[in-house]
Amino acid sequence: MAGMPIIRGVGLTKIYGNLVALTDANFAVMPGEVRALIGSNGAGKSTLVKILTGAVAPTLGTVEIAGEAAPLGNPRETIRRGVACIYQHSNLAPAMSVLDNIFLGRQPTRWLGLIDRRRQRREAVALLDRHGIDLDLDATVGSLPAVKQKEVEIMKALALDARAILMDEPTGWLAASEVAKLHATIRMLRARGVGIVYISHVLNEIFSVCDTITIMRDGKIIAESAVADIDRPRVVHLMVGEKLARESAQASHQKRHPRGTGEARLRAHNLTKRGVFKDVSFDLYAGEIFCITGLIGSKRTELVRTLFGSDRFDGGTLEVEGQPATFRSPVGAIARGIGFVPEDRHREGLMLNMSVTENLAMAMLGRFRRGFLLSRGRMVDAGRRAISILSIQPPDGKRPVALLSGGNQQKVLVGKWLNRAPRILILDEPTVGIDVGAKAEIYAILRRERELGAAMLVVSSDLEEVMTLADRIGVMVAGRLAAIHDADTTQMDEIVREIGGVAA
Amino acid sequence: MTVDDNPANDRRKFLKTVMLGSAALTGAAGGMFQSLELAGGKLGIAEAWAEGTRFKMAFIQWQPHTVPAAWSKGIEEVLKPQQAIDYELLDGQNKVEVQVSLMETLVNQGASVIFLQPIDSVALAPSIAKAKRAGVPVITLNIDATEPHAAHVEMNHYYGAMDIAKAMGAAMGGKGKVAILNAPPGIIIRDQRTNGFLDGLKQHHPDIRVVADQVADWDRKKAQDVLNTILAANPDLGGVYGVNDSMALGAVDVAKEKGLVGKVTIFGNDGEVAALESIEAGELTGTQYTDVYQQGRLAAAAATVLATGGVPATAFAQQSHLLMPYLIATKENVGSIQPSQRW
Amino acid sequence: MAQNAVIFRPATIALILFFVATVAFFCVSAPRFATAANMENLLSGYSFVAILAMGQAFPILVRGIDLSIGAVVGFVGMVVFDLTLIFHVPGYMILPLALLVGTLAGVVNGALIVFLKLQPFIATLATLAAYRGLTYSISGRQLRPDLTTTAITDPWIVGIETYFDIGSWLGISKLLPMPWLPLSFVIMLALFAVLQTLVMTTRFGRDLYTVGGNYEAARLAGINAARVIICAYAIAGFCAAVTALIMVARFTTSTEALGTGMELTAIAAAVIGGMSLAGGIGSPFGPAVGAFLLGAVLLGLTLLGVGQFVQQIITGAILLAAVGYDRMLVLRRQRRLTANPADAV
Amino acid sequence: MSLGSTTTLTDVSRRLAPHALPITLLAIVIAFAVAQPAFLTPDNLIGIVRQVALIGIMATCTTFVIMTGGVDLSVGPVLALAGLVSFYCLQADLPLAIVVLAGLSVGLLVGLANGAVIAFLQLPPIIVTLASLSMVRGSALIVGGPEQHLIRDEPAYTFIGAGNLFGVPSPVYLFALVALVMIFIQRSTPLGLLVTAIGDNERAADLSGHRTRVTKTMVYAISGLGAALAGIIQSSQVHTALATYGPFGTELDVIAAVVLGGTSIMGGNGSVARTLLGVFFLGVLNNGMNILDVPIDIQLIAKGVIIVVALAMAARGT
Repeated sequence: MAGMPIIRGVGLTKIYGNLVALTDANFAVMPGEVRALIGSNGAGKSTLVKILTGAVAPTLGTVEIAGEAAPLGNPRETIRRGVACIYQHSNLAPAMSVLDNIFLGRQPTRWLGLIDRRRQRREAVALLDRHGIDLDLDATVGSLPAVKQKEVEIMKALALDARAILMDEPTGWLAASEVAKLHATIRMLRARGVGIVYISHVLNEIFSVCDTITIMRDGKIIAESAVADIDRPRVVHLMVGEKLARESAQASHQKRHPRGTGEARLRAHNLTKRGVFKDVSFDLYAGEIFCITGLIGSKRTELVRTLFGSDRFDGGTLEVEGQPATFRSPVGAIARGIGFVPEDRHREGLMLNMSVTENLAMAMLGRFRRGFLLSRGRMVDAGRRAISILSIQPPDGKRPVALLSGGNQQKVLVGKWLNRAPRILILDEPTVGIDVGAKAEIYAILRRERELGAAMLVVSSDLEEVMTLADRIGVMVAGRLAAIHDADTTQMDEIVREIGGVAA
Repeated sequence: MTVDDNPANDRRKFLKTVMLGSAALTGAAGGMFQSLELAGGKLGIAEAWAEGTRFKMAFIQWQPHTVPAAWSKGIEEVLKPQQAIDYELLDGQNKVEVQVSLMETLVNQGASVIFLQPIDSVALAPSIAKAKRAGVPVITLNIDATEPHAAHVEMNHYYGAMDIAKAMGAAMGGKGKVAILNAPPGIIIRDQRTNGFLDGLKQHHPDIRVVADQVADWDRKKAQDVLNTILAANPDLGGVYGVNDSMALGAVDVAKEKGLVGKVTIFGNDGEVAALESIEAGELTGTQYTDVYQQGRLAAAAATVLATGGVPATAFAQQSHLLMPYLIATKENVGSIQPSQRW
Repeated sequence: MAQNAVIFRPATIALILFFVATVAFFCVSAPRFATAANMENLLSGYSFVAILAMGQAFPILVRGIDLSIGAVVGFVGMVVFDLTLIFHVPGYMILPLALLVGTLAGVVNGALIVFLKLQPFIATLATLAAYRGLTYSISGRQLRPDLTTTAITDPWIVGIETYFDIGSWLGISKLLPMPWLPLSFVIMLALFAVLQTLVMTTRFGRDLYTVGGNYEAARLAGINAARVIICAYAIAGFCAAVTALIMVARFTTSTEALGTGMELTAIAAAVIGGMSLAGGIGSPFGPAVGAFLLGAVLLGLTLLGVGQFVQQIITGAILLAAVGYDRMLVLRRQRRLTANPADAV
Repeated sequence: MSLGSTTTLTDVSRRLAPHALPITLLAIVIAFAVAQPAFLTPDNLIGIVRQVALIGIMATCTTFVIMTGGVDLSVGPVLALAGLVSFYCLQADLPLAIVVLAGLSVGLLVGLANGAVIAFLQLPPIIVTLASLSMVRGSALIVGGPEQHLIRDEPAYTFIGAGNLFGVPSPVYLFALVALVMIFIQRSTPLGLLVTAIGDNERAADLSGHRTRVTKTMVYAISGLGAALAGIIQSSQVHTALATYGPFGTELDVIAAVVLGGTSIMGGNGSVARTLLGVFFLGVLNNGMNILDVPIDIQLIAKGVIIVVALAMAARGT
């Protein structure tokens, strides 16, 4: 592993608007090294990766590939120099065949730029065999299930036979068996001297496949070490940081109330959505926080969407406060006192260009209606109250939400519902991509609501969060609610095992 | 009648018109049995009707507008009573390609005669030639085609515009500023009328200056707006020429609003009923009027003669011009236009 | 093969079936529809529309739209008019020049969109006005009124409007009368072959779909999206130029109004042909068929004696049906997809 | 420090960007005023408002449509059809109120139809309204035929478009009224806020429990109403109803005005007030070039170029 790093970032800093996503990060990967990059959501991992692949240009700092300075923010050049990446979000052209996607933008060509289909196919087949992955090369990607799409992504990166491959949560969509397959591939690549950056939340994977580990928090790199000389508690500790560690410690011996007041607000019985999730049954009680966790793609999100009526389920029964419910749209669900905080606050949560006040009012315009008119005055008052309660920074109701930090944006998103004092509040990844401080505040807010007797259903892939927050924990694996635990009688690694689908 | 102002050859054309026209009319007016002798191998309409054979005739207009609408009415007046003839009005949508396609369709349908108001003299020539090859006579209205064809029935735009210029200049006392409310380029009428008007001014009233030539899209509303603006720049504007009556009437609206009626000489073109009424009311100064119904009737009459096969379409190497007499209608002579002649 | 994934989508098959059904219907019901003359009319009257529509397919493919192609047709037409009648440039030189002008007009559109970051709709709306204005300003008809009644006779230009008596070559015409094949149709076929190949079997073609289907993915895959988009509009411009040449040959002249409103016809044909305005779906094949479908319907209705005003209503209805059907397919696929809404397509 | 300088530069262009249009407008006005003093006469200025009234009414009413990421191409024929319907109602000697309502209802119905298809069947607005463009035109021609229908001695109806109060033509009042109403709706009704929300993030509006589809349908209805009102005014202004009024290009002018105002054709933030700015921008441009007797070809080219420039300047801000 001697010699110069295959890819190296020096003093990388990235600032979005007024949010600092990455500060002075120095990061390097050697040939034949598998380096884990971990950190809780929003620690800056993805930003770092994007800079290394040239997807975004750093505000400050430089990137070297195999010793020579690489152009910044220029993906074409970066790829040409042998750095590939598997991104978290799909980067495929939906209307095109798998074959074409694998060679996206770099199909082998003959004269006149005619694609050399025979060669392309030959190479693809060879590639698939080598990694023992089975894909229909002629299928249109858009028509494939997400897992298959992820495989295409991986193949796309491998097809580059790059010198360095960055994997941003590559196992997100994969089942345990497929994870194993991927790890085999990674080891093979390592043997060939490829440098690999491996981002994952699942400690198991890291300890099973990685050589070295880089831990990030709040946009900074806070520790580097060989996997051999570090243990999980230490990793977790570094990951979540003193403050949250203390909190979770407190949380761990804070009083939890499984099944809260014992009043069942929502009963799901054998909920099924064909091809998505199956036979999901649970009760949600007033005054408790029920966390559902699992890998990305274990269909937690789809499940809660159906609860909120934004998707339909086609099997099983749903009861809200004892009354059967089948919601055609969120309108119905909201009328029954359900609130929903979606995972992707930018795509589904907020009106980014509208003001904080307006966003806070969105869920209950009815309250500010005066006949046909909208009473801006009352809206602003309500907004001001909410802003102070949630301590949104800066406390300026007129400010467009886009200019707020992730944490404050999330507060707005949650606050929007709190104003309604919902009977049931569903939150999907409530703290994704926000800094530790804000997380703590959100937790405080949720706990307060719990004390006020709301029934809360929290979906989260951040185990620390789950352990901190939950009264009860449900584990979802591949569209099934595999297990439900009382938080105080459960250990984290147990959950971890179940998440990986390793549990019996 | 201002026909005398036209060059000699036009007078000859005109006489020819009247003769052929009236001949056709008598023919149309039931005297069809003579045409049977001419008919040679082909059927006379009366006999055709007896045998239940039907003749198809169609009129391809430029785009929905008062003038072609009136033509169509005139044509129908003559064709309807001859019960062996199916007649339909087709719309060129102000697109050459559409007119051409319709021509081909009609030829394909074996129409006996096609009435055509070409958007362009050259553009339609090839399809007229095609029609001729297929033995389908074509009668053009108002805009001639470069390809010689059966007959051309026109109210001359160029000389008409010249006469308008002359009359307008006279009304303005031979001097002053004139504005033209014009149509957008793209159809030949526009060019003929504009050029005719300008040449007319040069020839008869060289002292009159054209201070504005702005496009108002054939449209009364646009004309109002444009003239409003022009007046702001030229408060001493003496005359306005609207390339069609709609735009001229737009000018009248403005004049009424600004109390300029009588102070500004406004001429239109076409002579539709609204314009004539406005002239009688002393608002519009004048317009080039022709009896468009009659024009349609003439065309239809000629068509019936052709349909009876009296003359094979291919024989029209030397095409006939049915030149409509037109009148520069002003307050003085507008009364002479019978209600039945108003369209 | 991979291209099957794109060309034989259910939508495309449905389109072909619908086209055949329509033609069959009119052959039975409309007098003289099934005649050689009418087919000839259809081919010669809509080949250039098809070409324009195929061009429109490319901007739509990259999630754009080109409202200016009608104006480009007019502009190129007038350029040809001037070069032949005023400057007496020989036709073999005019042809490439005309094509160049059209392509450049397209490039300008693309550049405005890429470099000035204007919405395609607006950028091409602005150039629609500008190109029409240019047409007026260079109009030889205004400079030399006498030319308005002068036909273009240059064999290279007028030659485009020729017909081949395929029937008698093959000797079929003895058995049944065959339509004479207009050269414009042959050009259309050739252009179709080229463009379809371009789209299906070249790197550039794949890039088109990538840029249209997932712009970010294209960027991250190192595709020069800017260049791809500009090329797309350039192709649209090129096709507009070809259309202009065919129309000028057909009319032996050009007018300032040539091509007015044709952009909407082209868009309609493209959409009927299954192009998705969301980008990344469809191919030149669809718009071509779409154009002839429109043509067949209009001719058929005319032959049936249906009033042209009614025809406008029917055209609109067909347009709605087309998008409605595509929407249905999308929904069906989404239902099939087991992915979460985030990456459903 | 290089970092610092670049940011300040971008800041400058950012700060200027939103004012790109007013600045250009001002420049144009000055240019025209210098070239032709008559341009600034109150008479001409009122003339400008009168000229833009129709487009203005349609533009303000269709702003919401574009804010929700849609577009309405069908305004032209709706204008024509509304005029015709009103005309026939006048023929039937119905009271003025009924006449106007009948005309407006045409716009309302077409708008509702457009909106319903777009919102509930989720078909692309461009195509849906393109279809209704040709369908409504066809209907108008069937209803009205090719002839123009003269509206004689109907003083009350004529006053709507050709009237004049205190030296100001009545269309100006109507335009002002419509503009104020639309601004009011946007500023101080839930609908206004909802339209912005849908344009900004329809999914989020949905998940916040709003009947986004109903809202979108209403938005198209408003656009239709605007076109219908314009149609009534025009028919009264020119004393004729004609099926070919609002010819091809009307809809594009309207959209151009809205977009010039800074409303993104992709939807999202925009405002009726700024649409007015766009309307006057085009109005001043046309008026000024008419007053200077600029030939049509130059007019069109200039129009295209100036639109591009203005938008490019504005685009640098985002």
